[in-house]
Amino acid sequence: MKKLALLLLVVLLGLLPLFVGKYTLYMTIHIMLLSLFSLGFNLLLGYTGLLSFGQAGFFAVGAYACAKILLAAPSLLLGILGGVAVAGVISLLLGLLSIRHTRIYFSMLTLCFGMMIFSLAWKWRDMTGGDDGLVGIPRAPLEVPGLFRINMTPMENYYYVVLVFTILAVYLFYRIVHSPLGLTLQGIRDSETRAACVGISVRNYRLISFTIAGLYAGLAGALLPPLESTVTPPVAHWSHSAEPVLATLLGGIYTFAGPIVGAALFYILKDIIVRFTEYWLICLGVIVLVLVMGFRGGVVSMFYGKGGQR
Amino acid sequence: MKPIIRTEDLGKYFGEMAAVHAVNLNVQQGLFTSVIGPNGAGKTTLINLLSGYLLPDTGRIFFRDTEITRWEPHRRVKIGISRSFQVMNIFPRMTVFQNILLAVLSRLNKNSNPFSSLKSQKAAVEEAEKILNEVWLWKEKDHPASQISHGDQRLLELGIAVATDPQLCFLDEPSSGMNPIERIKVLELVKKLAAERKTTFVIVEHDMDVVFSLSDRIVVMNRGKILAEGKPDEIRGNQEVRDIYLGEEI
Amino acid sequence: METLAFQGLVGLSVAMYLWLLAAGLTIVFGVLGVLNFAHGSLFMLGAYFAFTFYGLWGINFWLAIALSLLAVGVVGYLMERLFLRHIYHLDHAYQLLLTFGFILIFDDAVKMVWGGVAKIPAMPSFFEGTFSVFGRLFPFYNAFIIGSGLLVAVVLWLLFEKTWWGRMVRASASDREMASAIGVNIPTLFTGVFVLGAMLAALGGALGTPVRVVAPGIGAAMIIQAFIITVIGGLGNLKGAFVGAVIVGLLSAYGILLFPVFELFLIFVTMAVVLIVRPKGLFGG
Amino acid sequence: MTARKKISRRAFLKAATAAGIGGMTWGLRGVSEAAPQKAKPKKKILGVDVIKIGGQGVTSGAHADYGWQILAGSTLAIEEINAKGGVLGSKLEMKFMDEELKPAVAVKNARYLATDWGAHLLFGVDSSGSSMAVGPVLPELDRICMFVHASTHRLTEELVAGKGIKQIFRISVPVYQESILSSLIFKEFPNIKRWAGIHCDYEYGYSVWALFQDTLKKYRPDVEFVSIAWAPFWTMDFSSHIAAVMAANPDAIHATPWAGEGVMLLRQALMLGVFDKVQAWFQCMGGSVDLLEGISREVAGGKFKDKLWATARYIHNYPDTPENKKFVANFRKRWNRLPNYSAETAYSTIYVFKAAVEKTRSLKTAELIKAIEGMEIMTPGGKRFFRPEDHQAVYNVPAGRVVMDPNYPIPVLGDLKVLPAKSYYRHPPFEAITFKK
Repeated sequence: MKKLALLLLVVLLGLLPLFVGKYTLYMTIHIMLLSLFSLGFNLLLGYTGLLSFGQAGFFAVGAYACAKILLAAPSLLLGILGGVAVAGVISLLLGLLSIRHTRIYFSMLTLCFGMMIFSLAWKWRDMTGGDDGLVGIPRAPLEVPGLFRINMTPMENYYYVVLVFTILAVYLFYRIVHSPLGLTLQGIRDSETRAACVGISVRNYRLISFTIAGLYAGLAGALLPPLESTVTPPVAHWSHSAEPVLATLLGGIYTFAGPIVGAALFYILKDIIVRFTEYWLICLGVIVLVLVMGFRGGVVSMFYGKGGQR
Repeated sequence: MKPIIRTEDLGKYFGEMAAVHAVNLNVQQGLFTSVIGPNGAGKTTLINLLSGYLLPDTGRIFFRDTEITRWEPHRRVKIGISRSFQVMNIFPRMTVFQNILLAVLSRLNKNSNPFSSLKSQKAAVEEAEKILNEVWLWKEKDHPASQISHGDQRLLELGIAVATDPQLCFLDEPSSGMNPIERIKVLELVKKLAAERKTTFVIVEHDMDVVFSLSDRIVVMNRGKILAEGKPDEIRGNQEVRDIYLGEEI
Repeated sequence: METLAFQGLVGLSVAMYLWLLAAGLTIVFGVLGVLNFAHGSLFMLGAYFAFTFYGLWGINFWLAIALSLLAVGVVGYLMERLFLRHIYHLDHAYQLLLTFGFILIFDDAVKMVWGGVAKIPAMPSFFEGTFSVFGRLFPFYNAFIIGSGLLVAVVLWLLFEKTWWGRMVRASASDREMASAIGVNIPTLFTGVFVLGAMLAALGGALGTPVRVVAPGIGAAMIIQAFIITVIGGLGNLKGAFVGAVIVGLLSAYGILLFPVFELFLIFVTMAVVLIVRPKGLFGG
Repeated sequence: MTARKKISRRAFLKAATAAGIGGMTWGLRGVSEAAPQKAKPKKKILGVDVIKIGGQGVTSGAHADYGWQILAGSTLAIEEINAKGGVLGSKLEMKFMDEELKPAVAVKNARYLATDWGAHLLFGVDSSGSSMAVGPVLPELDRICMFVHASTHRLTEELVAGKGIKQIFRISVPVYQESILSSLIFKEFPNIKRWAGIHCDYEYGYSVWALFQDTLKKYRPDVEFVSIAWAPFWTMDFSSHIAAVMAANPDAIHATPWAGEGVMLLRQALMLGVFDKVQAWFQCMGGSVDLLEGISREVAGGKFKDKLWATARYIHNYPDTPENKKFVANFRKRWNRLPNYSAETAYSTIYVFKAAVEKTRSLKTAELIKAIEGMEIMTPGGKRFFRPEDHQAVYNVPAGRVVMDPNYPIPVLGDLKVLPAKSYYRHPPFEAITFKK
């Protein structure tokens, strides 16, 4: 039953370009990016119990790295994978500093590190182009020399690339959270001391979780430049870090699908509210208040009744 | 006989207060040892020091011949030291089965496996199920740990503690908050486990009857120091011990 | 030499705004254990109220400031009573998220009330003019800001060290159960502390109005600095907040003078270094 | 001044509703439309009832006034044109969105307007970053975008002249204005030898400061640039910056912070007694209405001692032509405020579009591009000529002292220094500007 629904969804997404306009397609891509971004974020919050407010930093690293590569060597695959890799390395390094702290300290640290990356993107002009950012990034063809070469200029084609990456990443994520590693992280979330006293090195596993989250943020980021053909510092700003937080909260922290559903809701809500009022922030704020005060389970768990891990 | 764990004038001080002071403890392999003493005697602090939950201010700790004074808890678990907590400490959001499984996986060093599904961890699953039976939680298997009865939660914690297959296991008031019947049940279980698994148990317990019936050896603490140490009979006969328990029937 | 001294003096006056902001943030965290993400927004509200009372309605400057403190105090009271109070038992994440929600709301709310265009109230005449220090001209107003900052520091010290209330607060900060055991009314105390924190933020904002502009988002722009300061000084530590604020203020002042290119970055580097050397901050336990 | 702002605001809201700017009545953010009057045109040369024009600018945050001015200017033009029966029988319709100074948002807006709402023509964009992000997307969208404020030289020099993105046009003068023009003016002041800069810590500030130094050095080898302070976005307090540059005892100061930040900078400079020390202070976009409003109190009080200079991309008291007089009068009548440069550039943009469409009698992007390339058109800001090489409009704006003028409620630029536009524009082929920070 559940499998069938999933299959249906995938097919639907696969056929989408046939019956929607460019703009809807464009928004769908953005929803997929935010989903990846939020999934990674929720590995930290929902599965490891760490609230990071600096994920945009790693998103930005992925985006800038990918952009740099595409500008140097126009190969989509190279750009995306390269972006992910760099983001992974950076998150590993900053992770070493951050995971020594927990709870609120961790949140503030990640926030500050994120802003550090932001000011770096702003300042290191030779590398990042300053506030004008990197412009004219080509949507390079998807190419494996000697094997195949697909032109990416029409957005439909790129849409499929993003879709494939998303499906793979989501499947991978599912495996991770349902593996011994996933169980271990949940153990740390539930009781740090207990976890330590069954022989788990809490720090190491926090670091692993942090790095994976960074990789997912990096992937989301790396998929952006080919779409927009520009990268600018705001992608690293903390207000961008807040998006996965809101999406996850919206969808449900302790559910697998929460961040994905939340991401979709977040964009749809925003896009709709923005058309009717300039005050969409206040609406968002009220939604956050209501969720925190009343519906901590998030949307998804409402369907499940109790928001258990699924 | 060789001590399984041994301390040299161990000390832990909170400001002025000496929680543990100049403690030279010797726990013999295979002897069921109880630590007793009035509230605030430093029993829990001692266990926290031995399990690495706290770091001592003075002194050294040896597990067999290795010094482990400043080891982190998870390393001590790896060489065979395990513990339960006085205040309930389980994984509330996970199912009872997962609680045990996690501990077993950790023992088999399988935690970091990121892709294989839990079911595919045959060895771990079997062992976890075995333990579930040993601690009488089979029927609760798939309930979230936070939903089962308090008594069962204590059993679960015991299960987690032994799931790492320790040589030495500290139990901090394993029967706290239980009614007399449950209490007997749990301590019987502990004894059974000790026999079957060849695990050396060190427990902190208030119920004197249980302590004296169960223990091969008793350590009496008071004001952070070891007051007396010996076989149950010796302790019964000890005047100082009687004094601190204000002639309470022991 | 004189240049450095003068630059330091200017940096100090900038630091005082940061200090007023960080003080409330750190007190609230120290006692309630809540990191108020919306603290910067309270700073902004303070500025807007001060602008309204003083700039729009022409109320006497001092009275206007007092009133804006009062107004923001009320806002803080409502925030604590209606929302925060009900989620103390929850994980920190939820408290951070709740206060984050308030940032969004406050930013848009001020736009609704005062519009998106920056507001520029006049400087009270009695503050105009400068006096000469280190052979340079220094504004009376900056001197006044430094004075008020130090005054607040002293008052807070007295409040927490010398008064019964302060002792109660410290007691409940170190151990809630113990405090309530000895008969402290924790809920009321918490409300009081939160209101105090809100008022401190408002004071910072209000004192800024005559020389700065009041616009939506100035709060969010400040909060990151406040965070950095508290991280450097040690979360929940008042002395740390003061030292941290001074460090950040001077760093940016001297940064602008000596290495204009890296000014922004210096502060982050400092923070990182402090964290590596003292993970809990300079004065953090 | 705040009082005036409130009036103008209320007036605007009234007017906005009148013009059917439904979404706008609750302020300026989000979407707005200047819907056409009902009267249906008989013959349709263009094959459409309405020509859809998508605009965007910052209508929120500290720089909201710029977006408001763009909206107000374009709305006025559209109302005038529709009142006269529209363009070739088709009425004009506009949707206006907030770019939030965020490039990503600007791109999203552009995509929405072009592909979803169905705009035939695009215009607007305040921030340089946003313009550099929108520009490269235009070919894919197959739409023209007329940039009315974004001032980075890179938009026209790199993207049009360099990369050949023909869909980009700019009706406002870029950084040449404040940098090169100011240096040409101040080379005539022999006793100003020591210059200091307080500049925005982003591309805008960098390029202005670099161009200013390069040009001035050419004519005046004797001047020194004694110190520079960089101020990032959201600088709340410029005291440290001012103190830092004043430590070098400059004769004059060159500054870029704009809008609210510009006002704050000038007020804090007054506090620190800067105007007792320096001979001149050049506030690059000081000719902008919002800034003039912000400092009118101080100007009236003579606090700046006539040492404050400024320019803008258009100033309401220049040129002295009937077109400009008519525009300013209508604008004040319509909005009860003086037009800022972004209002004039937006207003003129609509008329450029009108001219182009009437010339080609079609809405095909390729043809419209040809029509605008090399176009000469009379606008309130004077005669504009669109250079084919870089699609940059060439027209003339002077710089001058900030002074009070009985004819206006707020300060104006007086003692105007008028130089031919050619003399202070950069000309193709362009070589990149090298920044020395």
